[in-house]
Amino acid sequence: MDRDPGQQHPIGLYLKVWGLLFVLSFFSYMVDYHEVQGHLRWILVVTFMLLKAGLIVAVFMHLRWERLALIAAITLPPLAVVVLAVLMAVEGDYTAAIRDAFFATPAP
Amino acid sequence: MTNPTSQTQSPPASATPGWNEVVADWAADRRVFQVSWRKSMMWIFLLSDTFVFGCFLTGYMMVRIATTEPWPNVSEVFALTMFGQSIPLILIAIMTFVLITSSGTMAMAVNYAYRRDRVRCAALMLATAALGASFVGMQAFEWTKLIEDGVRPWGNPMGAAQFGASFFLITGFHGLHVSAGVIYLVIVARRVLAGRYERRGDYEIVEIAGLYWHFVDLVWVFIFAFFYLW
Amino acid sequence: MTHDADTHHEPSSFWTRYVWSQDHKVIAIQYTLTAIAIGLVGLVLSNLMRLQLGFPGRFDFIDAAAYYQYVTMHGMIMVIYLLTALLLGGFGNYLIPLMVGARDMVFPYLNMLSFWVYLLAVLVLVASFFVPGGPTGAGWTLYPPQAILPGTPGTDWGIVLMLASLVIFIVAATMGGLNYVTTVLQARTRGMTLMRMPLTVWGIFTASVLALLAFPALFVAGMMMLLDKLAGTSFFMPAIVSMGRELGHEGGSPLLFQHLFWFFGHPEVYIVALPAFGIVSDLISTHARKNIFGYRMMVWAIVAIGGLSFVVWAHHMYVSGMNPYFGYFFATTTLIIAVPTAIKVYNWVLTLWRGNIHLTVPMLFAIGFICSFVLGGITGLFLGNVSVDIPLSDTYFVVAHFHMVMGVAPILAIFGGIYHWYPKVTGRMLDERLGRLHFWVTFLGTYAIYFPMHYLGFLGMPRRYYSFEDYAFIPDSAQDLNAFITVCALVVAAFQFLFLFNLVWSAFRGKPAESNPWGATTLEWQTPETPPRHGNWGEALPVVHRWAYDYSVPGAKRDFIPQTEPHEGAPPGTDEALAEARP
Amino acid sequence: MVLAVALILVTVASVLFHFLSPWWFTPLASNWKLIDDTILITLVITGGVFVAVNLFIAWALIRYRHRPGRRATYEPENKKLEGWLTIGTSLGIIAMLAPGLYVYTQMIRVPEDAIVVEAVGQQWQWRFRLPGEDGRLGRTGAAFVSLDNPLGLDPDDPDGHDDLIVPGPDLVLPLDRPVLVLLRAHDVLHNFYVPQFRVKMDLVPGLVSRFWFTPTATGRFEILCAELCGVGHWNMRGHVEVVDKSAYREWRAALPTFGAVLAAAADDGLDEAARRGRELARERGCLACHTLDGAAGIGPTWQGLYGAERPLADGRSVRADADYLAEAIRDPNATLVAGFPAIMPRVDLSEAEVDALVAFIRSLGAPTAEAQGADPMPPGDAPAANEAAHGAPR
Repeated sequence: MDRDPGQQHPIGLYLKVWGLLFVLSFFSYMVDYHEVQGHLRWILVVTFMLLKAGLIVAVFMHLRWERLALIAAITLPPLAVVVLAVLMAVEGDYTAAIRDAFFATPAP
Repeated sequence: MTNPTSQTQSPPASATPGWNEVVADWAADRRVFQVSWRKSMMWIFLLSDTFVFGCFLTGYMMVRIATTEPWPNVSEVFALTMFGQSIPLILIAIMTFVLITSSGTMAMAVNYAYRRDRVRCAALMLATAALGASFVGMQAFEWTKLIEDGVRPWGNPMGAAQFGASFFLITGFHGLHVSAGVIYLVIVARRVLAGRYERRGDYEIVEIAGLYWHFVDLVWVFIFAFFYLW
Repeated sequence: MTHDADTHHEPSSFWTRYVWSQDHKVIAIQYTLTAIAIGLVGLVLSNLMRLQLGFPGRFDFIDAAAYYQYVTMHGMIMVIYLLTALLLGGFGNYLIPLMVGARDMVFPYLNMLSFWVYLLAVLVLVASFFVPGGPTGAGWTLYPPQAILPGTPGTDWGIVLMLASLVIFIVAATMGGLNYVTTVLQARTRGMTLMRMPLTVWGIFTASVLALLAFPALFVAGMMMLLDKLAGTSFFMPAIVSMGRELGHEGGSPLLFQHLFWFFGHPEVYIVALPAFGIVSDLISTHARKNIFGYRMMVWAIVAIGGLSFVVWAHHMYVSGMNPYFGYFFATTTLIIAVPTAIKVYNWVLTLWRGNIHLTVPMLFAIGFICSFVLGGITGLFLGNVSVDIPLSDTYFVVAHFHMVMGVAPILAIFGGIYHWYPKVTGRMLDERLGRLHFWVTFLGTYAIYFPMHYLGFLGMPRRYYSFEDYAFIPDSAQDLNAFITVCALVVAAFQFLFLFNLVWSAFRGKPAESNPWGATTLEWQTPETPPRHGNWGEALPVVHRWAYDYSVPGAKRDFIPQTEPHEGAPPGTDEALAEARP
Repeated sequence: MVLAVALILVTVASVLFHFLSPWWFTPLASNWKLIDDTILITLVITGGVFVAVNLFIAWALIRYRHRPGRRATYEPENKKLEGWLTIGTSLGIIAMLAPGLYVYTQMIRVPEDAIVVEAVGQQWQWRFRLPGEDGRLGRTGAAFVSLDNPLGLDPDDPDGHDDLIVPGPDLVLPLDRPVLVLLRAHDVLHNFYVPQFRVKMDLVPGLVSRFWFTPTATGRFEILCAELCGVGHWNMRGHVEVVDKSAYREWRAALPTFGAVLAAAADDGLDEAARRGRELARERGCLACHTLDGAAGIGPTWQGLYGAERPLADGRSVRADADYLAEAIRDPNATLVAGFPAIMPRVDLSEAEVDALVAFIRSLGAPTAEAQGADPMPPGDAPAANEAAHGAPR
């Protein structure tokens, strides 16, 4: 019964990735713990986030061993959400700026 | 579940790695992805679910940016007093570690499934489910604590009303996913133990359950970054 | 799930065969009939609206609140519960497995579930007519804050049921969509490459992908609005003073809802349009006995339109108060999308060119579609171009535009499709004389309704007005035009019952159909039985040797060559030879 | 064949309709001729395509109709033709988009010398405010909205005290002067639309949106709400009057400032109970149906109601004294005044609140000479102004 077409990879690989995920999570927690602020905080948080997400998708979900056709079909469409998110960030800033300019802060 | 054709159809001969391979795959007859129906459907479902969470997070981001009310200091709100010391975000950190641990056990379960190690596979899946359940438990604790602090969907004493609303909506929706995943894993684990997949000689369902579980973890990575660390 | 013939036992009892059926063809019919039933409600509502607009004040029971309820329910029913459900659930279910040579959808049980959940969504929607306060009257776009504030009809129960129904519908659409997409991608028969698929499948497939990716935005918007309504959250609700009372909300953004809604809503337009494009392509090619012109361009156009549809949403929001700089981005993307759309029109027209045109009933509807779609499409160029849109938005120009482009045109395509495939579904032909009568009234009638309506828009008449009394800039003649439009609408609506009669009558008394009455090449016409049995293909799956459009091939005996027919003496090593050599 | 003829007829009829129809743009009254020109460009290009496609189809239907023995040409694709068509279409698109974006650039670039007007929408009426001497508009907030401060100005913002409040839904603008309109809404979305000016924009609660134009013709123009805002949407009326500079200056000079309005409100001669009743009438939505200025609303007006003899629907008549009014508030549809439907909801009010409302209605008992011109209090508060605008001939 050697016909199993599934994904078989050495256990060690999973353990390594697992460990790496712990380390990355720990790092992002440390960003908060040490109250890193400003751009640096964002860069660190997003970097760690993307690294973690990438590891999970690539190794745990085996995407890196899938064929490129599947990888492309899964990773390209979310770009539409990215467009939405970027434009909504701009829209949010615009709204906040207008509110700052025209509206009184509510009476305490 | 393999298609009857899965063995007969090798990747098209002209395939070379890279984009040529993509073109060849999409130009092939019968199927585009060299995976089973179930697995391809799970992937497509997860893609759709990505859009759901993407829109949730985008909506949360937009209202958070747009509101002029101060946003509560998240790392204080979610701090716990342990050993007489207030440690920021500690519960969330523990939850994150629990979920990552569960992802690790799930990955191992898939591995053992393909190795035909029924018992270890089921044990690891049950461990995953247990970790998932404890994650939901901690989330319930966190909800209770926040509700005690006066946070409601319609407002909170610490600032912007959207804080409570987004928190309950997004973590609630994620929590539902985790809960559904726990049930799903328990069912599959039982079937693994009962030998159902052994008889069929096909353990792919474990990997598909794993895909779902890792996705839930993946979503948490984004929630952790955007909700708790912002 | 092995898809061998033996797994498809013909269900024996009436219940398993027609009610709890897992056969994609029965589910398709269930979807179609349910969609037509709810569509009739939408049709009646539109006529009630037109009565008020054509003859204001003559009908006592149509007060302003009722009018806005009709507007809302008409729009939502037609767009979601009729067109989306009929094109994906009805046509998609019936045609995808047959056209790609599969025995069924890949997950028949899920497919059955999809229908029942859809039915539940319809029932919840219908229930809102009977609750205190009636259905919501917020307009089909359900813009908050209005949708959940007093001053709008149905803000107690109606809006909640509407949102609940939408969420349920999205569950159904997701279950269906997963099936359609996976079937097309993974369960085609031997030799059926993507580039040999009929354009109908391409249209429905791309629309299903759009549905899977766009409905989540509506889902999220619906959940957030439900919470705003029921739990007092402030996602879409800023600080508001309504009817003299300050509400407890603060800081939310009504624009966020609009963005989410249209992030769904624009792809939704193509969810309706792309299947119609596909169906029309096949009808024209078959009945002009000529290959579709520029097949590859047609496929790429469908894919390009589908992809671009996700980055054009805010052209619905040029006057919404959003960040004005968005106007540049969205006007540009929107007008770019016109290029692939125009290419599709050219290729339909060029398919007719040098064809051998049989003006059968399906062909009449297909040509009616092109004419309506061209009108609707070019008026879209006005509305997509930001500075041109601003005077025209929220006027009758918009109403005319979108009814032409995503109301009339897809409905004509659907009618054409029904006349075309009815013989395969029932084994009988629809009555041709009734069909022609139906076509002429529907085509000319809808044109008479919507063409003049553009000019009311140029004049500046705002849409969603209960009445236009005493507006000095509107001449009396506009009221006469409105009365004329109403009469046309009543006539067109009445003749749809003729179509229904034809559907029912022909099912029992219609002329028995041959298995391939139109001489079409695609697989669904090559089934061993008509109507096809459960499992579709008898003993062996068909093998595909050629594209779907081998009409009038020089040297061939007949003027069409079915996709299953091998090339004569295909040299070894070619694609065709390989397809046969594979076990 | 019939279809071909029909298509030709439809095309010809459409073109004729275009040239003969009496329904076309209202005469332009602003600087936005550029918009009309862009529409014309679009119309010419798309109209050409429309006619060409339809006639081509008609011709093809005739030329290539089925006849015995006829066989279609087999031509899967024609790259050259498709290429040319794509290029041609792209050029047509550019010809429409480029002028469109050019005009749009003008539309979002507000001239330096534009005067500022604020338009505020609420269900279903318009209000306006102009900056005062300092040229600045004061800040606003929903929390400040009250009967005396319907625009919701922040009383603590010194910028707002000299702001000019326009009584009623009519705005006056000077000829040939660019105007920047700032838009804001209290409750739901509205849209400020004057067909003759071409431009329009939504009013969004929680946001301030804007557009600008220069009026180029004098006259009185209707303001329409172009964004569905509830059952009264179709009847949300207002006017813009464009006048010459001196008339505008005169009108402007007569407007009360916010400070004056506030001062007058503090000194309105109402007793404690009546003032409480007045606020209640606003909060509980009474004024959505009952006007204070004598105009008929959905319900009877409150002006001059107290002590009046009222005919009932059943033919009797009743004197509207304190007892009757209290009863009518507690049990709204027990007795019906002739001519009004039984639609008033039962409002949950305490005894004291009912008394306060009655006291307020009593204070409106006899028509007073207030409110015209001299008194800075806007005549007919809250929905009253609106009711007057559409409910009764002015």
